[in-house]
Amino acid sequence: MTTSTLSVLPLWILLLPLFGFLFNALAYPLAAGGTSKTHPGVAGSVASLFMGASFVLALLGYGKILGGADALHQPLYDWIHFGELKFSLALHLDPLSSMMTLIITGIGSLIHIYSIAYMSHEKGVSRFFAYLNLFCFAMLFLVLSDSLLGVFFGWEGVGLCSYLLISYWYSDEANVQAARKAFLANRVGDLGFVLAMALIYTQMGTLSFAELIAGVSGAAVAPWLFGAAALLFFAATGKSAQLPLYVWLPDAMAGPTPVSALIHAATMVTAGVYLFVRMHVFFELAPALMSFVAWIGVVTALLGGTIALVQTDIKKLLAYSTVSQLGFMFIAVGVGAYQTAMFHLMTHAFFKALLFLGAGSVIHACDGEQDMRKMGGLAKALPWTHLFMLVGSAAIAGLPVFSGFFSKDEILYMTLAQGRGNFLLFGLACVAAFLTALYAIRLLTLTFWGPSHFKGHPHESPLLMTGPLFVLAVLATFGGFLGIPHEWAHDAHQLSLWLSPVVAVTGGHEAALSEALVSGFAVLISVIGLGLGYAIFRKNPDLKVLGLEKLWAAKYYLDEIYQAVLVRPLHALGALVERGLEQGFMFRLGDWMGTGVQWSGDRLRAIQNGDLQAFTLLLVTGLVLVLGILWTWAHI
Amino acid sequence: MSFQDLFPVDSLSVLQWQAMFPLLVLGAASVLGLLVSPIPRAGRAFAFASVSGGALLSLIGLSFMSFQDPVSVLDGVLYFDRSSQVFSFVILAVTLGCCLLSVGFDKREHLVAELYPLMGFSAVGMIGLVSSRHLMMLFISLELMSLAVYVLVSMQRRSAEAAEAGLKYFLLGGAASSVFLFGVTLLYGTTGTLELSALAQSAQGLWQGQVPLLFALGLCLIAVGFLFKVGAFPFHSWVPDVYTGASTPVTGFMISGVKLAAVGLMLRLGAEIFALPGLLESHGALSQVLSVVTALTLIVGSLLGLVQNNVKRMLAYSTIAHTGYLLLGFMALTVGGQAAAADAIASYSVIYAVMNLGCFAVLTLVNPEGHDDLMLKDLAGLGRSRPVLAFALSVFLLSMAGIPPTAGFFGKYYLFLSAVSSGHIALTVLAALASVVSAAFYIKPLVVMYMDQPQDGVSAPSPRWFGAGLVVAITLVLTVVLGMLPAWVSHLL
Amino acid sequence: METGNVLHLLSAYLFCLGLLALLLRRNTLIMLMGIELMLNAVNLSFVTFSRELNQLNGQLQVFFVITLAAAESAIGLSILVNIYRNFGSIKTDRTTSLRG
Amino acid sequence: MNSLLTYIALLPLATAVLILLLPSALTSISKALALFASALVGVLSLYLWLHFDPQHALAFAVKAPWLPALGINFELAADGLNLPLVLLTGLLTPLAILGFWNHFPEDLKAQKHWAALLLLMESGALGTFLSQDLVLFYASWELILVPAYLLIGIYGGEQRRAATLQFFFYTFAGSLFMLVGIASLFYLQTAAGAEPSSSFVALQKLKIAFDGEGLASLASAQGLLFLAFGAAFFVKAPLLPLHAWLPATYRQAPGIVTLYLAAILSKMGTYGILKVLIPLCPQAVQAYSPVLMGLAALGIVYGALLAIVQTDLKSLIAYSSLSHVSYVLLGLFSLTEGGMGGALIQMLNHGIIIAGLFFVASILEQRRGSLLLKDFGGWSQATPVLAVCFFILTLGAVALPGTNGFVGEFMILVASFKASVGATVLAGLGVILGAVYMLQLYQKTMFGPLKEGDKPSDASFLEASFLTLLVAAVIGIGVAPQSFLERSQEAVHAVRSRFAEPTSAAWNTHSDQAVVSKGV
Repeated sequence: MTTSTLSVLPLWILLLPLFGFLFNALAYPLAAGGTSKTHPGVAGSVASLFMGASFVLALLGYGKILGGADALHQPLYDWIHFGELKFSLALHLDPLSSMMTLIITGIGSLIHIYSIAYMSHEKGVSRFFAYLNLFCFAMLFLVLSDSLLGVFFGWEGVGLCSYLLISYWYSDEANVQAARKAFLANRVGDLGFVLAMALIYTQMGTLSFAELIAGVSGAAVAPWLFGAAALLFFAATGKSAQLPLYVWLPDAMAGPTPVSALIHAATMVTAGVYLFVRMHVFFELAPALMSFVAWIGVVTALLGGTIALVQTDIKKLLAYSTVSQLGFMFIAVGVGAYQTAMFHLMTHAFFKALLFLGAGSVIHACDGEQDMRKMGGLAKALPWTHLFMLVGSAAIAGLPVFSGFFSKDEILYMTLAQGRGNFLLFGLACVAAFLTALYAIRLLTLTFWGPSHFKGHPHESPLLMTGPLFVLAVLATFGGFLGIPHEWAHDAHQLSLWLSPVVAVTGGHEAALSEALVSGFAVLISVIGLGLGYAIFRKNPDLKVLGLEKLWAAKYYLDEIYQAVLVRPLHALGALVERGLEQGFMFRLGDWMGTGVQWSGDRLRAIQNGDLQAFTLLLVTGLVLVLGILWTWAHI
Repeated sequence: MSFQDLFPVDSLSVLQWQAMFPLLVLGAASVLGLLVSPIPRAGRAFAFASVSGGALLSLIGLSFMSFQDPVSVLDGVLYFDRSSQVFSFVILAVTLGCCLLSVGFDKREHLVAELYPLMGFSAVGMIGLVSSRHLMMLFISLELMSLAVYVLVSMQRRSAEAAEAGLKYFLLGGAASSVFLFGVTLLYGTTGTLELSALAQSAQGLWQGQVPLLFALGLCLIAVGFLFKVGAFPFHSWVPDVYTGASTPVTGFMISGVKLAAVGLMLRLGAEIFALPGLLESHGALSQVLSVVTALTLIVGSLLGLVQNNVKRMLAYSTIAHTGYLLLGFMALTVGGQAAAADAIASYSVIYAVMNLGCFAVLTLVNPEGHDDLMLKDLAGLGRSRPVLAFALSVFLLSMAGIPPTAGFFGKYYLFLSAVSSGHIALTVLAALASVVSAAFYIKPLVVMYMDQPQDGVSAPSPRWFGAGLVVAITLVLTVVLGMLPAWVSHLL
Repeated sequence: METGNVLHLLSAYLFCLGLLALLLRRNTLIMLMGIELMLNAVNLSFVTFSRELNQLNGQLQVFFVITLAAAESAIGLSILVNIYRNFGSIKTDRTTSLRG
Repeated sequence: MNSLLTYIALLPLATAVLILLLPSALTSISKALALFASALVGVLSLYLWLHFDPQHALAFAVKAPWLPALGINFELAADGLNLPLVLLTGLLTPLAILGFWNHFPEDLKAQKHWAALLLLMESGALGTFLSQDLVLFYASWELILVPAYLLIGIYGGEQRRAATLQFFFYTFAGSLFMLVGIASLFYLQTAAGAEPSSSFVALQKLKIAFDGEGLASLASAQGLLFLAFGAAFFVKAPLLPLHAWLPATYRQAPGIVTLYLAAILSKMGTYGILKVLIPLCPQAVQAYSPVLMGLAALGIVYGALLAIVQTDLKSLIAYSSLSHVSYVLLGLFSLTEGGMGGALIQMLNHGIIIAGLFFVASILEQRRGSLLLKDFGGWSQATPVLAVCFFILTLGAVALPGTNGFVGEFMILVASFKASVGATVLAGLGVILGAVYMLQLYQKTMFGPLKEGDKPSDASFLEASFLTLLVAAVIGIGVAPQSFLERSQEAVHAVRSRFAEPTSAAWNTHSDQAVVSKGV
């Protein structure tokens, strides 16, 4: 077990966003006399300040670990210590969580700065920044805690913040429904998480990662391990929007764009991947499940990609692209390339945040318009945004030099190199990559190139928005160099060096094709995709692919299926139980007993008819009966 | 010729005179009351004064006596022991209460002044009933008590219901007491003695295992006698009609006084004869009959009470239900062989008397003018018009239902205790169910008093009779205090 | 059957007659007589038992019973008069207003 | 033998009698008097809470002979089991009176009744929690029946008549069977030759026979006792089939009475199970625990399902209360130390949350005059304080980590997972349904567009202070529950050690029903 030095650093990284939340939620509104009087500038800058400070501390932590400390540990307190249940919370900053904290606080600060401008015309914005800070606190808690229980605290915390932020404009019923859908989908997943924890605790008696991994590493493959792993995967599909439970992510676009950028692109949705990578030793013991995970990943990637192709709303397109890219990450996890998954997670965070913020600035420019068909020809009006979107699209499509090229190709390579990978998986992944290129170019052609359908006169976003875009663009372009494949240069893959103490590279065997060949093939696919896409979408936005587009537009009818299979029967059952059992039987149970007793009372009343002779008759019969019994008794 | 040889009776010891003091004083006071009551105008007051004074005097006298070792007069005809003292004490208190109760009511309802002396005579009969071990003396006291009450019931000349109630009570009472008497002769015939303890010894000597038929027959007939007086199932039909027909103070007197004396008789006979070892156990059939009677009394009492809307008739059925609980204790005493059950019966009957007396004191104050019966709807809105009375009535009703802070709960718990200890689990569960059903009609007046609006009809101007108010106050305090500190009323015997 | 048993049978028989009178006849006067008959049957059985036990005690009780029977009939008759005044007849089929 | 506990238990009763006897001129102070008395009891219970040391089994014991002949005495003591509940009752009553200050009826006589009857109920609840003698337990158990009956019957909603009758009979019938149970315990003691005494300590020494298989075991002594005591506790809690009285009573009762019924009086049922039923019939409870856990889990789903389809505020919260109480029952019947500890703290948590929810419901009812969900909407802009507090209470009800609801839920889920997997999974489903109806409730009232011309006034200072205290408790216990748990550690361990080896679930994932090996 790596030696960990006690340090208060992780605690401060965690608490700063919390102080930001307290300031914006309580201190500032109370001082200003109600949230409506809070000024976005003040709230925004204070929030960004706290995020920036937390980012600096994260850098410090990174430096410390780089400087030789294996991990920074900070025990918090015994949460519950009762009978056989012992749970305690502690923070643990190791290379993996340090990387995640850097992403969260780094991109988080950029998005905070961006939001100051983006939300400037809203009133009562301190509530928005309070929720954003609370979200970062919860996400940091998720990545920093050293036990499954701590992760679960963060897990549900981020679910809560995503609910609050999606329904930020709660006066509009649609946002509220979308938020509820997101929260419930997450809750379904979280039930899996709780049951997994219960199962693991029943078997292992602990939830802390260190003890779990130590206890499990030697053990043989036990059936309960498969159960626990399956439940955790079910939870991950809920949080990271994979096949069964991904339906909430597209609707989550109802929230403000910075929210989509931070939560539904960069950080929260990656929690599932992080969980798998954090407990990869545990999951390795359930190989059958891992190949299933890979397959779920590739199917989701294809599904996301196809639906994105027919989306008209710019944010929905990016949302489905996120679903697809997450699918890629799960392919990497499924085949066992955990470091590659983390690498793609990082690069995806950069370019997807960039794309979302770019889309945000487009929407901001077209004062709220989100339908791409109504845009077009904005390149001239928004030069900087156009440039940054170009960089983002290039990165997502995987053109050489850009970060997407390195991480996605490594995944494609790993589908062959890793034990559980196979050609079919590789082939489908390539198709997904092709789709990625297609929808990337669709976005560009529809919004920036081609005839301009936009009535108003768009104006370039202020520096506060373009600044963060610039930083993200730089990261998106040069982020890839952190993970240059091994063959190309001696210990070039900085990231795997960085992660190796925590995430061991599982046994890869010699792939049929070399990595260079695979990446060349991948570049070929994306170039063809971009060209083809440009050719198609230049003429008309609606894609005609032998009738499939209707299926895709209807999102494979998944929403309707869930409605029919889950929601409506639930309400029907409830109504049935209410009418049938509750009103029909339970409530009237009391009345039935009452009337039953009343009825027998009336019957008995008949013998009390007030006639003297009847009374004496009763008396005499009583007497005769007793004497009869006595007589028979005496003579038997 | 001295007095001695004219009436060669051996003079009584001072202790014996002392023991008979309550009987004599009350008897004399009642006779005096009878003499003064025809005086015009002041007759009523004098009669009340003399009878209640006599009752008070004997009450005080009785409380100073202590009967650690019982005093017997004429070897058993009058036998004063701890239980007779307790029962006589409560009887005297009840009589005093009923006299106080009737002041004012009798003038308004034009009851004759002889109401008080008759209550006095009946009380003398009751005391005789509870403090004698001689079968004939028991019969005589029973008759003395009943005859006085027959007249009390049919006293209201102009009301047809009172006359009818009197007739029913008289005829059925007469039949029952002659059956009782026939039982007495049979017991006398088989054992040759009328004194209970001697009878018990010779009875045990008689049978070595086989109870002679005539003796068992005599027992059954006697059982019919006191079961009638107590109001058990086959012999209960008179209870609702007579209690509704009679005027409210008289019903109060019957419900607490007469019932109490009857229970005293039942307890005396039960302890002396029925609990003889080997009697009821060997007689499987007889004990089965007794449990059937108890069960049916419980069921009739609670079920029929539910469907009434005349308050007095409802309370009549509630007393039948209470008889059921008492019979449960009697079963424990006789069949179950639980000596402690006697104490449970005693304390339950004392609490029962207090509850019912209080209840009827309130009803007297609330009873509408003339003799039409008090219906449930007449109580509407009492909660607001006369809050104290409504509160008192609620406490008495809740105590009858057996809700804890009141004495009724403790009485019921004590009875359940002895019943379960004697192994009658099924009967106790039935008693529990019966008390749930009877709770249903006990809270009916509560619902009406507190939750209904008084109907628009002018509600009778509520009389301010001091006597009845005093009785309500005392019984209310007693019910609550005995509920809080039941130690006072447990282990009386 | 010695005389004792015969007399017992006779008293039981008289007792049942009285009871039947109470049961069958609706006229309250006859019912009153029924009760008196039952009491006298009891006297008879008292006397026979005291003769069998050759004790005087039994016969002594007869006097008590007789006096009580007298008192009872006095009160019974006065109730009868009361019934007649209220109901105009002494038949029990009229006296059923108290019921339920 | 200091008399702290006597003051706590009997002060409300004394003040209630005092208020009833107030001359008509002084009735105006009855509300203030009630607040003062309950606040005093609150302070005392806080003092008791702080000075309770877990090692000392029965702290602050008070014992006075009540009926020595039958071995009944007035015995009060604070132990690990009743401490949280005494604190809940002590603190919640004054706060409820404070919060409902202007929800009391206007006319003074009615105020007098409300104040007196409420204090009577508080005394009944405190007496039940504190008493260590079975007959005193029964007496205080019954004490709450009449005040609750009168309050609902006189001051309730329109169809209050049927609701009050049902409430009265379910509770009274149940408790009468308990009376027969107590009587038979007395008999068993005398039969076993022990000197009869109805104090818990003596009763627990009693060896009660339990034999027979399956349904036949119900006929054995312990089986019958289980039925007798179960009748009273399962009606009060309520356990699933015996809950018919709950929705109607909660809907018809006036605001503060519903709060009291749901927050405190239902805890008497669950506390009774932990304090009386499990220690007295350990083998019976152990034998029937799978069935009971099934019923409890079913109750969770049943309550949640019905809550989803309700159209008015109070019945929705009533069914949610049924669902949450079934959760506590699941913990109790898991017969594991963690489960019972989780159930105990969940009783406290549920009391806090349901009190908050019903308080919000009566605020909404008072402002809008109706309880139907469709009459509300978008109140979040108009009443921010109410909206925020209501939201945190909803989170507590949904058992979000960091709130007190999660503490109990997590302990119960983990502990009962070992006892029976099927019941735990069903309970988990119930939690999801819980999120469905709680969010539906919150959104229908607080989110969405504000109806035109609808200007609800925000929570007044009193209401806001009550709500903020509840919210503080929700988050406080959620973040640091250990201070509450360690006090009951010993007591729950003692209850747990009453029966032998626990139902050791021979574990394998595939068999959904864990193999329950007969604990001998």
